[in-house]
Amino acid sequence: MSDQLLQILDPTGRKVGPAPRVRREVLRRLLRAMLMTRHFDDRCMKLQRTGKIGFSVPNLGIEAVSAGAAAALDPERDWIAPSYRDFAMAFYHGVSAEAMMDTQFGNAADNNRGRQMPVHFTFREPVRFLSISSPIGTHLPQAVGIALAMKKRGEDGVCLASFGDGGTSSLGFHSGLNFAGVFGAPVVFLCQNNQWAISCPIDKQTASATIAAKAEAYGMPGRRVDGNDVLAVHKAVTEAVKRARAGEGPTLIEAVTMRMGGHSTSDDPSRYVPAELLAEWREKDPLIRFQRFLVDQGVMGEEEIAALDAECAEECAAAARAAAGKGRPALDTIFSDVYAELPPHLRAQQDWCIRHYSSRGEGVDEKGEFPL
Amino acid sequence: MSDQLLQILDPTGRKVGPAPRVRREVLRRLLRAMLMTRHFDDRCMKLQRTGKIGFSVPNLGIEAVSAGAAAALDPERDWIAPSYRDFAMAFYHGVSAEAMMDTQFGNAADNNRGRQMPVHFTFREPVRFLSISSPIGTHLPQAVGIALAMKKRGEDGVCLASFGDGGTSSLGFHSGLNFAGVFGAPVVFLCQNNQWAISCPIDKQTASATIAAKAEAYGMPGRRVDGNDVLAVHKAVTEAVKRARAGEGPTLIEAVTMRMGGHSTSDDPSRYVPAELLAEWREKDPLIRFQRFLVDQGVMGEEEIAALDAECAEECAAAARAAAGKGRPALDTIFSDVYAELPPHLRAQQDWCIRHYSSRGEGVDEKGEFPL
Amino acid sequence: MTELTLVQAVNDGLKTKMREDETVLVLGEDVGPKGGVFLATEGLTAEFGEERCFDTPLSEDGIIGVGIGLALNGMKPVCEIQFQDFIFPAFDQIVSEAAKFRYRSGGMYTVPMVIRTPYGGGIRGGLYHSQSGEAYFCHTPGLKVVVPSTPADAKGLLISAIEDPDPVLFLEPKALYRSFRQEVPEGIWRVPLSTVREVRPGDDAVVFCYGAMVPVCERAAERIAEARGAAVRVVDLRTLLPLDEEAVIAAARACGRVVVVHEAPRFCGYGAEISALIAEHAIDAMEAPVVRVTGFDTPFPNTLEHYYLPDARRVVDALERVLDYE
Amino acid sequence: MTELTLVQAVNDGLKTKMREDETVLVLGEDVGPKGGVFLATEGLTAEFGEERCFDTPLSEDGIIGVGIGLALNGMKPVCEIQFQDFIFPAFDQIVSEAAKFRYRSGGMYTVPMVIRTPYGGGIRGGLYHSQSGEAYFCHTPGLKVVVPSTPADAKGLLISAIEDPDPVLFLEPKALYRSFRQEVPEGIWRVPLSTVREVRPGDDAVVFCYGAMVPVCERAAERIAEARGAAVRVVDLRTLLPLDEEAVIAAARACGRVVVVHEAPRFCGYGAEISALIAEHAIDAMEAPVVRVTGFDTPFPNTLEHYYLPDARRVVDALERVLDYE
Ligand SMILES: Cc1ncc(C[n+]2csc(CCOP(=O)(O)OP(=O)(O)O)c2C)c(N)n1
Ligand SMILES: Cc1ncc(C[n+]2csc(CCOP(=O)(O)OP(=O)(O)O)c2C)c(N)n1
Ligand SMILES: [Mg+2]
Ligand SMILES: [Mg+2]
Repeated sequence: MSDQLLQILDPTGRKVGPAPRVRREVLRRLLRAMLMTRHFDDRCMKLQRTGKIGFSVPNLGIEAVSAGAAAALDPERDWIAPSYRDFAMAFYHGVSAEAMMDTQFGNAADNNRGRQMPVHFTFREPVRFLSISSPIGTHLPQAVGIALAMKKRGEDGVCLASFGDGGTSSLGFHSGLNFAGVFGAPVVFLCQNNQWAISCPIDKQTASATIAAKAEAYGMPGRRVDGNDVLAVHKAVTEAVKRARAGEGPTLIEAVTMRMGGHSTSDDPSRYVPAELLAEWREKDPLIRFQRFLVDQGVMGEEEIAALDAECAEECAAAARAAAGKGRPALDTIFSDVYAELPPHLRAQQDWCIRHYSSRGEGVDEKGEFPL
Repeated sequence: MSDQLLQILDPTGRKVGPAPRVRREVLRRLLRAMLMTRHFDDRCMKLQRTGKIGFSVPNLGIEAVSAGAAAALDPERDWIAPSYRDFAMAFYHGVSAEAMMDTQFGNAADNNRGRQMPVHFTFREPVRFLSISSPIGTHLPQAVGIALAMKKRGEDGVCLASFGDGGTSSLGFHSGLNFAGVFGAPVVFLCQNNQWAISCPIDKQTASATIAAKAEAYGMPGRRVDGNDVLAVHKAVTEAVKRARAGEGPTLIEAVTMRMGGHSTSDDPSRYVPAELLAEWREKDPLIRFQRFLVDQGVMGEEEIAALDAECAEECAAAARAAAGKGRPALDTIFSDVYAELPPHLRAQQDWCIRHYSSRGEGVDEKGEFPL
Repeated sequence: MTELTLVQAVNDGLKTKMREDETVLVLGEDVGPKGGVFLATEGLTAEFGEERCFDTPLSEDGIIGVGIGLALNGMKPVCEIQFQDFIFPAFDQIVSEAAKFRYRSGGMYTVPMVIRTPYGGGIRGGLYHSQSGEAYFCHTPGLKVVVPSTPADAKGLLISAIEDPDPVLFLEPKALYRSFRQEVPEGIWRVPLSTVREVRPGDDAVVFCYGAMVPVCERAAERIAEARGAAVRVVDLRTLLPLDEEAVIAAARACGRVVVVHEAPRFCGYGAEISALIAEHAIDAMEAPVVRVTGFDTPFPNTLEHYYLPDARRVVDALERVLDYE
Repeated sequence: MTELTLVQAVNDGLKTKMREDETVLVLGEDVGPKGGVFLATEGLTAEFGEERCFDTPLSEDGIIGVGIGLALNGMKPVCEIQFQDFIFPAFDQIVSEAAKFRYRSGGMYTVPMVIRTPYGGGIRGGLYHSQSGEAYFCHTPGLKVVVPSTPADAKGLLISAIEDPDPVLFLEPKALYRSFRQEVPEGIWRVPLSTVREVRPGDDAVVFCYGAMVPVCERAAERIAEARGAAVRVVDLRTLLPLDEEAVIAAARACGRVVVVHEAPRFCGYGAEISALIAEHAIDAMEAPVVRVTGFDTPFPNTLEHYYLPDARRVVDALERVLDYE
């Protein structure tokens, strides 16, 4: 059961499974989220190459996983504990390119106050996106706690936790899935199996036949889905969300896809990814497939798609221009939000810092290069 | 497959599966190890009640798991990473009651120099018993490293790692089994599922149908065996050792048993273990079963068994008498073995300590009670 | 007022707060029907049900990770770690996650949780049931670290910790769990965090201590008073992070002679920070070296525990050293 | 002799030792074909094969746990943790296991292993790619902690660490990985552990530092020399645990004025131990407060990294403060 790959659209965009009923509006938003992600990635790549931002993480090839999953959630009651490769989730729910770009720049308007690296976005609106952490897997037991709180209060919200194939080796995967199973917490665990954890291929990550098979160890159902098929992902996550809302507990979904770019803007995947593998997966592009489907089904015309595409490109370009001009966060943001209230020793350090840099000139930026 | 329970002897000692060929000598040693364990436990219980030792961990009901597993190993080439509920492994391989008792007392002859609590035994002879650690599960990845070293050197040794049902939730379980699967390390993971982790029953520990089922998540075979049937345990572990020696990788074995005593000498299980469950399992005692089998098969007579039993009881009593008289370790054992060489700051502290206590009198023992 | 032991005061603090605020939950290994291995959570499941006091699988990473999630979503979890020695599997969740959530999310997500755990020696627990790991945590901005040394403080600080909007590590000196009783106010009773407690007045020297070392230092100060009439001030730090640095510096300046006492190993222990504060802010007022009395820089032994742990005699020796220094 | 950067010197040290001793193994995330994210292990798999330099799954607990097992059974593993910020999932394996094996087994089982990891700021890594966690480890008896600040030391200390019979945490200041080149002896080259390095002579004041702060303090000392002709000694501690305490105390006594510098937050940071040693053993020789220059007591920010990290100006200010103190 957990070995079968759920697919609705084949790589050419042909329906090979029963298409779920998805509203046109949702189909359009799905496409937009995926296009936005691709353009945003492109833009960030350029910004990194020209030294405007330090780092980004490409989503090329895996956009359908995040978009399809995000569409299964209700922003009013659900939570998302995303991974850093989940721009499409934010875009699907209406986060603007500019807000996201502010985080990429860590500028004065960045809602995490320039404290985190690029791609570690945080939002509370339009849906609760848990603040992304670099240490892999830590958010999985947290997602269980978030879900459990809702269960204890008798609410029907769900928490979606997204992570990579590498994340399945982390401590948080084990404790998160184990606790979720025991507590019957309303969580959906979504593993984006893009076959690589930086340079580590999936067969060196685990000897398990599939990632979905790991669900059994925690007494929950495991599903495998074609991660390049946005409708299949959407269907699988929707079903898992339904189970969770109904009090039937957690599900593990493995979305099988392929990271078509580097791990990050600093990574050179040609050192370790076989060219044939890339060639093979290039044929399976999630966007081409979905666009064909939309056109075939008469949901959108080709020109409409081209217009949307251009609109996304322009939104990203404009966002980059805007974000570049916003300046750095104020010096006191180093000290605020450590605690709810500034304790005396931090107040003293803050006062010293502000005095020091105003009398002795700005901090000296001896910025090194981010290797990964 | 992993759901079936391997059983050779039923609770009455009747053969219900094909009995493996086990040498008489081994059968005798198995019985001795189990009897020794029971008497050693008894003795320790009394010692703890009378304040002679601080703590012990009963093995009542689970002796067959450790004994049966130990017998599958070759002391010349194999390693054991035991749990604290594995006295029978040491006794099987010929560790004397006195050596074990020295650790229980933490006396001057204790080979870990009175540094560890009772039940945290360490031996290098007659077989390498890795020093037991209190933090649960930490020895599992270590066992993988031990095994991997042998594999890399082309040796055919195996490492047996033993742990409880509670241990399956630990970090070390996940990283240990995952790395073992990926590296194909010659490890045998033996889970003594005695259904309790202190007061936590197995169904609050994991939602998995069985513990053996967790093997699949790591791409290795999982076996379930009647843990009160010493021959079944012996057979399962022997097969797993054979696989590992042949380069076929790790196995997870779940030995299903029941902790018939408290978690430790300080625990009161009547607070949480249902009486019916105990009654049910009392019928399945591993020693009664095995003794009947030995008598039925003409391996040992009842009198011979009674004599062996008395011999074990006496060895344990004598060991307690001897260990009680050996005094405490020397003061400098506080400072040795922190590093291979004593660094200057520790030498200074050692000198100070010896000077202080010789001028100011002995250390004041304000010993509290160990709660668990 | 009732006379309670420290562990009973913890239990009372939990019950009192759970009665008042239904978002307070207790989770950990064996905290449910068994009531915890030290019985700190005895009776909670019976009174508040399994929904509010529940056992977890054997994973500290899970206990703290799930606790963080509960806190992120409106609950006030009180997580128990059975022994402080077993907290390290959760180290990442505590220092990388709980302590940094508010900061890294620009204040959007916060973690008002308490992590309770028994710590320190005194029960012949050897390497792994005796450690004092406070220094491992006190280097972590975003975390608070609290150590009561009396029943009244245990209850009052615990209630303040539960009400605090930030994550608090609450270290309970297990050697004091049942060593004496004290009157403890009934109902809600708060002791503010980040305040020290003057255990004994005095101006000839000051001893800074916390946890199970407080009664040890008290005894030492009494003996010094008897032996030579010197008045030694004893200060229980109570909250190690954020520390009331001003109070420490003021006491050090007032007395001019300082001894710092803890059970943990000396090197990079918490006492180093106290010495460093004094070396930076009160050195001109010092009339003697700042002396530390601590556990040795070794793992915690078992049989020789009572040679490892600082006792009143060792504190007396150190006090004599600073008092006699010219 | 060849001119190497610090990261090349690490690479050279690994290769040199692996050629000489076939029990030396390298494991970690991406250390194989990719050569590590900083290229410290570049070419190892090509030269020594996958058996001796191999990638692991994404689990630091597994990397260190398996490394311990390899070390217990005759190998000399060099484990890489990709960033020091990600070491915490392995905290339990390091502090509870690697550091305590020899002790708890009465010397029967030992763990001769090295854990290499890049640490510190300088690459705009934000909260989780910039931390200096040395203090978390230096409170752990049984462990050694080494921090090189030059290419020659990096190679020489690394080889000594691999040959050491005890577990060594080897912290590599990533800001210095490629910042300058230096002649590094070819072949086996050892720098003994637990020795300090006098970077610059001087008697007017002394600065204790390590890692990426060493060149910062050198610059500060130069500026002070230029500005006012004061001779400031700069001491690179190099091995933080076990520290050469005698050398520290002697230098402090010789100079009478002390500044301690590190990137990590101040509170309970490593600098506190240096101050405490001085407050206990050299207070009579002090002519000024012992001043610490450190990162702030906050998580590590991203955009404002260069306001967070101590720079030469901050060290100059502190030096002026102690030099001018009367
Ligand atoms: C605990 C931890 N260890 C190491 C890293 C360094 N690291 C960052 S991303 C990554 C690979 C993650 O792979 P995967 O989970 O498959 O996600 P993907 O990048 O493929 O989306 C690694 C090892 C980390 N962030 N956290
Ligand atoms: C990491 C860790 N957490 C908690 C404990 C406290 N503890 C000691 S034994 C135990 C239960 C272990 O249960 P199990 O693994 O089933 O072994 P059993 O005692 O049943 O043999 C617990 C929770 C510990 N030793 N280590
Ligand atoms: Mg991946
Ligand atoms: Mg058990």
